[in-house]
Amino acid sequence: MNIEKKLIKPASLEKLVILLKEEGKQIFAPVKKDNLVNFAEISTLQEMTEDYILTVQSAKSVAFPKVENLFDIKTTKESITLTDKNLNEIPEIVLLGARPCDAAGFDSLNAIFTWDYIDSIFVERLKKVTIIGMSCNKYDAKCFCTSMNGNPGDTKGSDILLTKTNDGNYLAEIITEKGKGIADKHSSLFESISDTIDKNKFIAEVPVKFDLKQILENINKSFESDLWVEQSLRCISCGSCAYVCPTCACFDIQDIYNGHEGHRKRSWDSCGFGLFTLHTSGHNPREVQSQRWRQRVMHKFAYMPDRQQVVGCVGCGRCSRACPVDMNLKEHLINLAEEVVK
Amino acid sequence: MARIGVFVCHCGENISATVDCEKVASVASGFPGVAYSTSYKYMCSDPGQNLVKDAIKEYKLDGVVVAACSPRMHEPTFRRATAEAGLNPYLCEMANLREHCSWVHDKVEATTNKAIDTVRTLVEKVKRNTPLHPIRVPVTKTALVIGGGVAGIQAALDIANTGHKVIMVERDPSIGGHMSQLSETFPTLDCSQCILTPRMVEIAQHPNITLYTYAEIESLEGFIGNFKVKIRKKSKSIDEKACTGCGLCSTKCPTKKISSEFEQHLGKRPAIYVPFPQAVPNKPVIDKENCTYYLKGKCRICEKVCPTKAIRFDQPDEILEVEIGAVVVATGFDVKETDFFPEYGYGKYKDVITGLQFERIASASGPTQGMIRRPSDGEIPKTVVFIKCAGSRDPAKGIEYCSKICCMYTAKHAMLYKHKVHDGNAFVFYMDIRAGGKNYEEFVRRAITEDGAQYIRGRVSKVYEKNGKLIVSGADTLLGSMPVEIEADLVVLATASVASKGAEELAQKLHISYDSYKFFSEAHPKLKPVETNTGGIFLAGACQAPKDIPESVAMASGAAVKVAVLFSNDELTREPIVAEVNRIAPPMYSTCVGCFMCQPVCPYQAIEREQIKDRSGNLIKELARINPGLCQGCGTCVALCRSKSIDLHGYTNNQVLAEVVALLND
Amino acid sequence: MDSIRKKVTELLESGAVKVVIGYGEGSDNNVKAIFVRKPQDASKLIYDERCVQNLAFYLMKHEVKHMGKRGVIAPLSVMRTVLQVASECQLKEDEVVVLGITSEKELVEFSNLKELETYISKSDLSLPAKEKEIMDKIEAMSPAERWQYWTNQLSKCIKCYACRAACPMCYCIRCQVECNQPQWITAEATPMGNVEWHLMRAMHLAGRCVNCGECARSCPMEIPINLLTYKTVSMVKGNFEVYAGASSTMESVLSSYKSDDKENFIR
Amino acid sequence: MKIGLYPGCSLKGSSREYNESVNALANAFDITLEEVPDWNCCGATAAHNLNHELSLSLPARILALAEQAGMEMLVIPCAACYSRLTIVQYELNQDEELKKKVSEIIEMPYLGNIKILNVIQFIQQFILEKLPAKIKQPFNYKVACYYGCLLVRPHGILKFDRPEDPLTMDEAMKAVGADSIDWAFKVECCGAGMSVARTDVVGKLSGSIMKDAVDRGAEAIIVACPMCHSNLDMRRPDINKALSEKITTPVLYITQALGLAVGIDPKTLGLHRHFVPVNLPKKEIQTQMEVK
Amino acid sequence: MADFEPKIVAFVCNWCTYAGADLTGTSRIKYAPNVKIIRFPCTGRIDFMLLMKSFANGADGIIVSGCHPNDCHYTSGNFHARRRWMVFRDLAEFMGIDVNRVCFSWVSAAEGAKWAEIVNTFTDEVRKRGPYKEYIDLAKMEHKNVIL
Repeated sequence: MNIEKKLIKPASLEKLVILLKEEGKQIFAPVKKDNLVNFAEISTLQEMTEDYILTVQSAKSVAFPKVENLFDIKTTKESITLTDKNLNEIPEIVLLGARPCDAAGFDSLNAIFTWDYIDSIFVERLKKVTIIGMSCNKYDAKCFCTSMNGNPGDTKGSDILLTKTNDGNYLAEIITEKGKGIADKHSSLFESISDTIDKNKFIAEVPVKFDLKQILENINKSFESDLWVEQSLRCISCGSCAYVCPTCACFDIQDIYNGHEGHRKRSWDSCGFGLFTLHTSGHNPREVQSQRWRQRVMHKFAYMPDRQQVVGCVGCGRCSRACPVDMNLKEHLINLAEEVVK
Repeated sequence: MARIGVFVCHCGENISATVDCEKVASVASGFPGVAYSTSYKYMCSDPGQNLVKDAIKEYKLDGVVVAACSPRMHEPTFRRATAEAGLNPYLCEMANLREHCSWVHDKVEATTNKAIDTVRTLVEKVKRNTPLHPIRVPVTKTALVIGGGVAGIQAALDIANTGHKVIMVERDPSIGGHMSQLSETFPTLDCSQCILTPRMVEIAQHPNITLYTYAEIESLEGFIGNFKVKIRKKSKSIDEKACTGCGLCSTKCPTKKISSEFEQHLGKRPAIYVPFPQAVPNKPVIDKENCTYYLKGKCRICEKVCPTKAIRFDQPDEILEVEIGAVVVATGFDVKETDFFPEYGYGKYKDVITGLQFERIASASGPTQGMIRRPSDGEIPKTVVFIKCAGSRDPAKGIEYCSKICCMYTAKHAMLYKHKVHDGNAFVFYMDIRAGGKNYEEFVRRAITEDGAQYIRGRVSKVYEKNGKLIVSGADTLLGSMPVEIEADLVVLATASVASKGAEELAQKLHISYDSYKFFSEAHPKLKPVETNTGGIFLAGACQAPKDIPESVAMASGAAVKVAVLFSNDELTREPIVAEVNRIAPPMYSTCVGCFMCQPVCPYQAIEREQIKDRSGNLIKELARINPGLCQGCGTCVALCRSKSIDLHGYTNNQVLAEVVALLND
Repeated sequence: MDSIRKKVTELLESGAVKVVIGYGEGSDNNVKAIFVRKPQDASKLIYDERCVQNLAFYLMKHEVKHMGKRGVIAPLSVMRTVLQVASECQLKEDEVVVLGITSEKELVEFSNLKELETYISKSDLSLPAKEKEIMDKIEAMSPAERWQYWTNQLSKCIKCYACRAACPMCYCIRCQVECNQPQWITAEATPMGNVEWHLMRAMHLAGRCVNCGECARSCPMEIPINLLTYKTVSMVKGNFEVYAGASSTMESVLSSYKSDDKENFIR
Repeated sequence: MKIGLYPGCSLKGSSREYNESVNALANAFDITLEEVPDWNCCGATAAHNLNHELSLSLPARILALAEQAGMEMLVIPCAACYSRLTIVQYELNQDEELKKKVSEIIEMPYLGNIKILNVIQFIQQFILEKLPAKIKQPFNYKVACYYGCLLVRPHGILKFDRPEDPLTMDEAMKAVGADSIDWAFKVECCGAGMSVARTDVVGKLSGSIMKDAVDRGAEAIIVACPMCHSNLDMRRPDINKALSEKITTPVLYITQALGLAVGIDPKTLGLHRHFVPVNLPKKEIQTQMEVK
Repeated sequence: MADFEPKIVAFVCNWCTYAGADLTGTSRIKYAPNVKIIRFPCTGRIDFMLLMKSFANGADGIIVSGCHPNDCHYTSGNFHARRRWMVFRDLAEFMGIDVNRVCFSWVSAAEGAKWAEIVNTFTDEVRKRGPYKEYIDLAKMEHKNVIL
């Protein structure tokens, strides 16, 4: 479907937010609280902030929340009843102000959650999410979306992509059917815009750091290299990187049950944790941190590409920002690229 | 799914008076995991216990909750019944509906609800119980008797006669205790020396008994069947093997003016002394505080005169470490002295004495050779006033209990005085006469009717001295509280019997509990009077509460039988309530990380460091391990372990948390 | 800083240590921990006010441990951690060489832990002023306000356990949080689960925390959770006159007692 | 430190000499005792027989005034007042509501933290150590110390000395060289309130006290309570009638005896107000004053 | 809160306070039915997490009681417990938990009356403070996905 370009003024964007709210949709947007910017529910546009590079947490929670009930358990003396999660309870969500790399992340998630077992809860949640993205007009040293076939103005994953132009209005690119649905429903808020507008003038220039194709082809050769040990010596296996990463999809399942009722819960997990691969027998295939670090990179840059044909990383750099010991993924990929060439 | 049986007891109507037992039983039947629930009038009776046994077999129960009295009372009973029905006894728990519920609340809705909550808590706990098997522990078949009074002697002889070794430790230079200080004993008036001395000799000569006098307990560690006791043998400065007990040293010793403890400070003794003629062992001891050699380094006469050169001035204290299986504590009692009664002038007037001092005066081996003479001027007193309950039954003075033996020995004193001073008059001020033993009442009647002891029912308010006479002013309540004033030559106070000096420290060394008067606490006043709460430690005689000689001897034999039962089999089965550090497959071997913060916490040093080595012997890791023989199951290490690697059987983390959750979520 | 580099090169050349853990330049003007194994890499070592990470954590890390004897560049908090961890049998004296750095940035050497103890006994172990001031402000609040303050702060926690991972004292293989028989702490990040987790973490550090601040630094949600452990530090100092990491042989606070511990709340 | 004095009605009325001697002794040791401003009657036995609240409020008002005046200690020479105020302070400290109710009645804040001293405690705390140095004329007579009842009872609350055989006055007198005899009537009843209605009973009871003391050779009776003094001194004719013999042994307050010992003249001590003349024979001063 | 009846759980040691409570029973001394007892071998065994879990499950007050110092059947269990409670109480107070809802006490096997007195006075104290609402509300709060 070809992308329609429209224009939307901040005032009408504000009205759009109110209208969408009235339609019962939950609007999530980046909000600044105790100098941390994170997605939070808003009811008016003013609550949204725009002077940030990336939220600390990724936006994956709208589709793959931190904790989620899979089903409820109720037992009496005679019977055990399991009630599945009621899918139509899942609210309609509008993700406003998501960066292109956030939006791109959902494709990787979707690839995993619908790979062999279709995760109906995830699919339902994603279906009910409309992403009104916001392209980036600035970046920092940790961003490398351009090296990952993305760019600060990429429309991949968003339903509508807004780009702030110099006169304060927003260039709105209507990308998907969902996007078109909103645009048509509230067509009064959107005005036409001349085709000649040059989007690149208003988006940041993120330098390309390495040749992704080269890494993807040769990464398997580096399986035995010492680089992994070198890089991971300082990793303290704290799990922050997986928690903030928009494309990490691993989760742990726990049954919370007090003898009468309870539920099966799914919550985020991280391959960085020491106990992630501990077998009940006591054996741990990935005993050492370098193996876990290698697994994290190989999964995103080797196993996902050849199984799901999608790279498990969007280059947002959140993992490097959140890491307390400065494990900078971009630099490690650069070293990897050099190593692979040798 | 668990199959648990709930048995609610009416306990006659002790429980059903305020708790609706049927409702508890019916609600309990609805709990998840309860397969059978009933209520019965007397669960601890035979039919009650059979009810449990049959239900276990019939409903194939795998857990039992008996909702009745305190587990401290009948837990063993019901666990035995459960075992007899083929179910592991540790899958049976008790819910305390009587002491903690029916007896202490009124008949209201809340009481029954509390009962239901308690039962639900225990059901959740039993669901998580695991079958436990008693721990087999070797028993050291040697008994320790602390205290050489009549109770200690009786216990030691009984145990020794069952063929087991006994070690007796006595603090004074000789055994015999207070009984050896008495003149004659009620109700038969046979002289205490005649009936006690043969027993004392029997102790000395008994092949199975090792006697340490002038010795005290330094420390006790370990647990039932496996105590390690350190005994401090205070140095007597005498080589006991060489000394023949000829007594030459005592007669030649120049310092004779030391007041004798045995004579209750009415007589004197030399610095090197044998407390009384029939002492066992009949070997002297040097009193270091008063011997001039130890004070000024001179004299040493006893060394010169001793025919067998048995004096050892530089003899040090000796610490013996012995392995002990069971302990009988028989440390006896003391007589309250000091200026506890300023209004009676005790301590101010020489002729106001305690009952024990009168015993010494009346005793043939006493300072007055049995003649009743008063300590001030040695005259034979024409009028003697005996004052009973001098200190006992007196909350203002802080001693509320009755000392039990004063009524009898005061009557005896009056009788002895009248036998020896026919024309003297003996007045006895009393509140009540408590003569409940066999032939006791008859004895007191005889003292009054035949020997003319004049009993005045009333309290004495004041005793003061006026021109050589002791004026005793009191009242006679039988004559309308008419004030009575008697001019007496001698006043004898029947003071209270209190715990012996140092009882509290000994109790803390032995980890046994004691009451606010420092008497040792028995495990149960009616059902376990001879045992303490600490396994393997038994009580005999007046150290538990004031007692006369027949009761002390009977109690001593009781304690001896308990020890004999303990020694009757080679192994002792011990409660399997012990802690255990978890073990899992290599390469982790355990969740314990070897920080050993639990090790200093264990009062029984039960936590060891186990080295895990691979086949070629190099160390993989060091883990904590708990020796089930030593662990007493206090659980302090369990609560302290950060990684929750230790758990306590019977009170596992799972059970305890389940109890909290069940108690609060109805 | 050169004296340190010279010393490190010397140690590596003589084979006295197999690796030296120190601070080096990281990406975008950050500092990262570096593991110098070859003498010539000693030049990468730096030390300035940005070097705050507690390197003692790596002394017990599986891979580093198997490298053999290791040296560590040790500002005060690292020194104290080495002593505290040694007192908990996780580190033996002969496994580590401590290259102390004084507050004036000079090198100070210790041949054994005893010397380290005397050095520490002379230095000021009290809590940093900034945190002290915030703690006083919190303590001045009323209980309800304090409850509000902490439930708000802790509801931000996403239970990623970075605080546990960063702390050198949390070396348990399976933490109580991962124990699900029984499930002491609700695994997911419910507000109650967070309060329980952070109180338990602070309790487990009572008498052991050397207030290095690593937990607060590693928290992605920037929650001031170090205030909780600092509270136990000030409480333990106040009541039991003990600072953690003062000696390698001292008994930890909660596994020892004095018969006359003073308290005013037991009836 | 500010020390208050609560004289009570008897020290301003029938026992003025006790007040004079207390102040004289205090001044001799340069201690100023400040009377409680606007003090009122302590209620004595009359109040607590009639109305419990009244018996609490009267002493509470005195204590509240003393607290407001900033006094940390309050000396109460009269045994009856001492006993009433101490019991009230004890009772109010036990019961928060009662304390609030009483402070409403007296319309004054009442804390109840002031320390109450009877005359002997006052002597022990402020006079006893400095006494030996100041002795001019040792009081070396045989004395019988008579404590009476309210000074030492109820022991549970007052917690002063031993209720049955007190020794504190004897120690104080020994410090000035007196030889205090051991006798049996230290705490026997002197007839107290019967002094007005049944002088014959007082004669009999106080008589037996005087008789025992005199028989043991006491040359003076030492008291610390106005009621005891008036019964043993003012009622001497009835005593003599009951004993049918004439007893001339004088009765002195402990503050008077100590006052004489440190050289205060009899007039300032108020000795001239006694019914039984106080003319103790001059004793040659032993060369060396052995202080027990 | 006229008709509010507090739920109080009591963690007691088996040798002293449990026996003391038995003595309260045998002496028929009445006390409030709000307190329910859980038996432990020693106060040393009581884990501080149990107090947190009790509040999270709806307890309004908690009693922790054991042997007097020097009387512990296991010699030092109560000493270690005392230290643990000193640390826990300060930390909980710092976090704003209402520590007046936790009553620590020593009750020996001979102090039946003291046990009844502690139960009654503490029940009144908790009744006056009302239900521990803010703790229960927090416990009931589901995980909120507000922080995305």
